[in-house]
Amino acid sequence: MQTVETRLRTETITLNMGPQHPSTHGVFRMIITLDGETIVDLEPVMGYLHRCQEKIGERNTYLQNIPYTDRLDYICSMSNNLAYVMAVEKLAQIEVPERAEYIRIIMVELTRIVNHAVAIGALLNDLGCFFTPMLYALEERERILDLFEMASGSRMMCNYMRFGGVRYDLPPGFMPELKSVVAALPAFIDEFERLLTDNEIMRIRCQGVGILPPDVAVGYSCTGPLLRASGVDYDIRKVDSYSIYDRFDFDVPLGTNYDVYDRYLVRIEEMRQSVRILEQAIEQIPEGEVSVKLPRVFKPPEGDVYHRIESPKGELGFYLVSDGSTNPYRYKIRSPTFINLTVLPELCKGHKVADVVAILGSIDIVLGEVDR
Amino acid sequence: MSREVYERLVEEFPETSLEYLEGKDPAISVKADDLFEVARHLKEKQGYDYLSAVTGVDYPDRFEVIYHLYSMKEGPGPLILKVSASKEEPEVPSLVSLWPGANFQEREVYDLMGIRFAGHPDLKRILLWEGYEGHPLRKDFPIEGYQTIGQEESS
Amino acid sequence: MPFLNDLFVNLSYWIHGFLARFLPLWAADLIMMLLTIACLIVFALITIMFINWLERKVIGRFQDRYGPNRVGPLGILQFVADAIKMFTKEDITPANADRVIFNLAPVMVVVPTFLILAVLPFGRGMVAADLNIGFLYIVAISSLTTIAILLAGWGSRNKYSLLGGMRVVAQMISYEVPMVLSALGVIMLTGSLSLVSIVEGQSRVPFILLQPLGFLIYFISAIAEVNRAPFDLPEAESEIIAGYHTEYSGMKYAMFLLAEYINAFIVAAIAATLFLGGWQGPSLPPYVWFFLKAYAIYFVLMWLRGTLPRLRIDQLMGLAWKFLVPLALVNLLVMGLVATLTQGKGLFPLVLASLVANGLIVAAVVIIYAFAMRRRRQVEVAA
Amino acid sequence: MLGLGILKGLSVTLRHFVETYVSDLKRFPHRYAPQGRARRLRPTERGIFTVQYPEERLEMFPRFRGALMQLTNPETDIPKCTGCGICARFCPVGVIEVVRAEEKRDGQYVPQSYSWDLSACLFCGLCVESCPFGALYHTPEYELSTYGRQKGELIYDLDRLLAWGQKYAPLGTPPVEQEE
Repeated sequence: MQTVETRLRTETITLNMGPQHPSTHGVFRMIITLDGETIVDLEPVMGYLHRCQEKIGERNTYLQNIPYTDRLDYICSMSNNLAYVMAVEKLAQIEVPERAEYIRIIMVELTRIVNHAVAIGALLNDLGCFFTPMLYALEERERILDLFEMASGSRMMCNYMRFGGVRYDLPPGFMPELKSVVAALPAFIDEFERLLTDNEIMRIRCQGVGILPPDVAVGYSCTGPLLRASGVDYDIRKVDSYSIYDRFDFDVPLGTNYDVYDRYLVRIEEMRQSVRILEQAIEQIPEGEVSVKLPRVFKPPEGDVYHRIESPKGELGFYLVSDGSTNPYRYKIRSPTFINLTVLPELCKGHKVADVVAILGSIDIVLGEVDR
Repeated sequence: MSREVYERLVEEFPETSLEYLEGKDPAISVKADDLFEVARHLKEKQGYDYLSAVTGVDYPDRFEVIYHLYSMKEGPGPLILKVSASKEEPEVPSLVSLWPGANFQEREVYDLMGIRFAGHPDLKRILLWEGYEGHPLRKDFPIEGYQTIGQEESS
Repeated sequence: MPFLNDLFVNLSYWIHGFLARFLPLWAADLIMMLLTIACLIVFALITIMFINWLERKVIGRFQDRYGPNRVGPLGILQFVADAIKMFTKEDITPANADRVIFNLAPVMVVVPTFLILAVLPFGRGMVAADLNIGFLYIVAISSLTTIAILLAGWGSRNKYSLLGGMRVVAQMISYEVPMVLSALGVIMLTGSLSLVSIVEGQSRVPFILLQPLGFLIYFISAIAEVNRAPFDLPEAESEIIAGYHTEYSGMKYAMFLLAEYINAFIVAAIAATLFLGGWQGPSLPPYVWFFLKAYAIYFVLMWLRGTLPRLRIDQLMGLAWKFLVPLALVNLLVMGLVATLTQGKGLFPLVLASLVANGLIVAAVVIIYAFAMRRRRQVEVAA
Repeated sequence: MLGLGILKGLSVTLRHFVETYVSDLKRFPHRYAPQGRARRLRPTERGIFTVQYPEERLEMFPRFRGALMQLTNPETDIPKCTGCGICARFCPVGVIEVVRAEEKRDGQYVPQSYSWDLSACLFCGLCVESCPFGALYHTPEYELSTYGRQKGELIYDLDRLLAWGQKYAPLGTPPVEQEE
């Protein structure tokens, strides 16, 4: 029998996505090898926003680094503040007043809501929604940023946490405002879900796309919603509880299908859990001091310390080496999205171009943090 | 936590020189040659399946690479491995074959600190561009750099 | 009201009569033709400006904002600002582009859209050319756009453009099939391809009541045919920047924009003509009815754009070939049966039978879907 | 399933569409907030969310970290600043330059020159936080664009900072402290 060569001879094309591209969330670049529209290979290229923050961190004093942490992940400056401040507190063994702990929790959980809302909005933008979910998310974010501005004086670059507490106590009128915002959050999340969760187009675009099995997720050091959407029950707030998270009652949502859609659902559910934490914190917050007095020239003792928190995007850790002087000897940022990106080529292979942006959106990167 | 693991490790690897370092976060110091075996043992036998961070530090007398390991099941507490590398030819075995997640982190350490990872599948600069001179996080690196942007084409 | 009802028709008669007084008849006819063409072009330009403004305002409202409101009252002069910007922008041709094709494409994309305007019945007697093959003409002419867009994607020598061009060809060719099939139902009922007779055939009842399913199929494929959200893959800005017009700027880009908006309007107008009864309607002048219906459909287009994410290319093709085409064929078959069986029995049996038939088709689809879902679940459980 | 989810989504956007007109009607016949003083839409309110800047503006919170100002001592009418330079040392980016004058005025050190370079400022507020004399504060000023970056434009000297101090803290009490 004669065999006939039926396959056409085809060539792959190399597509350079980024650094200037609408859905790379900044200046991120992917070199994609395409067969038609199917991804054969993908190589992430980053560093376009590299500012060598770690070197700057060695130049600055401990205090001066706080405003720089704001600029890592500029969507969630409060949790960056918290991670760094807690690392230094661990280094210098500073006790934090209880009220300050509560204020920190409130701020960080608000940040989580902001981040997840924006992440979902951005994901939907990548899926081709004409900005509508993004703008609804931004509306809610705006209200929360107003709270941040009220307390810290700045909307995004909050610079609010200090070693041993926070910059200032909550202003008068903050709590009622906070209560009304928190009370309206469930309705906002419900509306968001009504807009998106059952949407058929959203489902067929997200379900079964970018499947990340649990063992792969752990092997690739994935963290945050990405890891939990892969069904790994690992939330640092629970397993390695820091601050006063052990006082709150909340659940850790887990994914069952490990795909983009699960990452969306996990983020939605984490927003609901954050609201729960906020409600409890508002109820329990005590009166009292919000910071401890530290010497103007702050010199922590020698040693090295690593502290990590569950930032909205994943495990945010600071590794500090102190030589006893005013400046850190080594200031290392373990940024969640940079490491989450390691798994991107693995997730994308075999999918279409359109799925790449969806997967990237579901990882939820912020280039300020990836490139540092 | 670290202490127990350390003792178990000493039992398992009697001929390697492990060292227990006290501190705020107790750590275990490992020789570069033994790192891969120790890490594999930790991952496969001790359940430390999660590599959180790879850090390079430039001390006056040595380079040090620090690995923060966690266990997904056991919960809290990092297990910290510290590996020293020489000042002249810093080289450490790569752990990418154990934890693929070490890929970018090792590239970053190589990029900024200049520590080579033997056996890394694709060891090249990640944050800075190819052809950049020097490794910025080294203490002897001048803040203003060896070259300015645009210079590398002409030189 | 009779004066207003036939305002434009009377106007054209009057001008024609006026010209015929001191010109030979053929000259007056020629001038009238040129005048009509000029009117259509001016109308198209006004429409694109208005639609552009309207779309931005409406989508702004969907997103809790005002949309453009800086230039002129309610931002109505925004398009002037945009036009000035477009016309004064540098016209860039990429160094490696195929210059002839690159420059030809924007022209080729605009011409068919203007050609289609010729057969649209804007009101009673308000049609530039009442072709007896009107609908066929529209189908034929609108296919030309495909070639033009492929030229644009190919000529730019940009991989994003090429991807966009490839997507356009695949998408537009696929969706032409269900679009024509669903419109065939209407043509079957009237027995004429002429748009004017189709409108006149709906004097008693608009065809949407007879063929709601046909309308739905037509509407979905028409959105895909003009590359609007949620089927705007060829210019998916989050994936391939701007698709085939990535490399275009200034005037040429404006041409693509013009074609895009006019096409969207034309699709809405044709849907209004085929299924909503065109200019038929009580009390208001016919042309007002026509625009009301066309803009109502256009509003749905904007609404969809403001709400939905976009499909992926393989899902898009799947929707066309695996769902819409079979459904359109079944619909055509059933509608043909219904029309034959109820022939000569008056209006009411026809409407009733059509609705029942449509209901049956929908029920069949739901049942098949439910079965497929159960089957899939069983397969998943087994696996 | 079968398009019902899409309809649900469409109903959400349509609701927003209608509500914007409802909120417009409530404001009718005014287009902008009275005296241009907008306030953020309350969490329970719905409708148009955007603030029509510059016709309307939001009120700044007292703690808002805007441009810097130097306060004057209302009793002695000389700057509270003593030119100690602590703010300059706390500044992470070094945008503040202070030179202390040779001789005292009214028994108090005064700065000879003081310059604040807006172009690199982080607005982190560490200078205000560190000032031991309470001389440096933030204004609610946020429209700081200029056409140049020279002195007098993006680089502020003592006189301009003092002028802002006169404007925003007439009694020498900045808004943050009035709050409590």
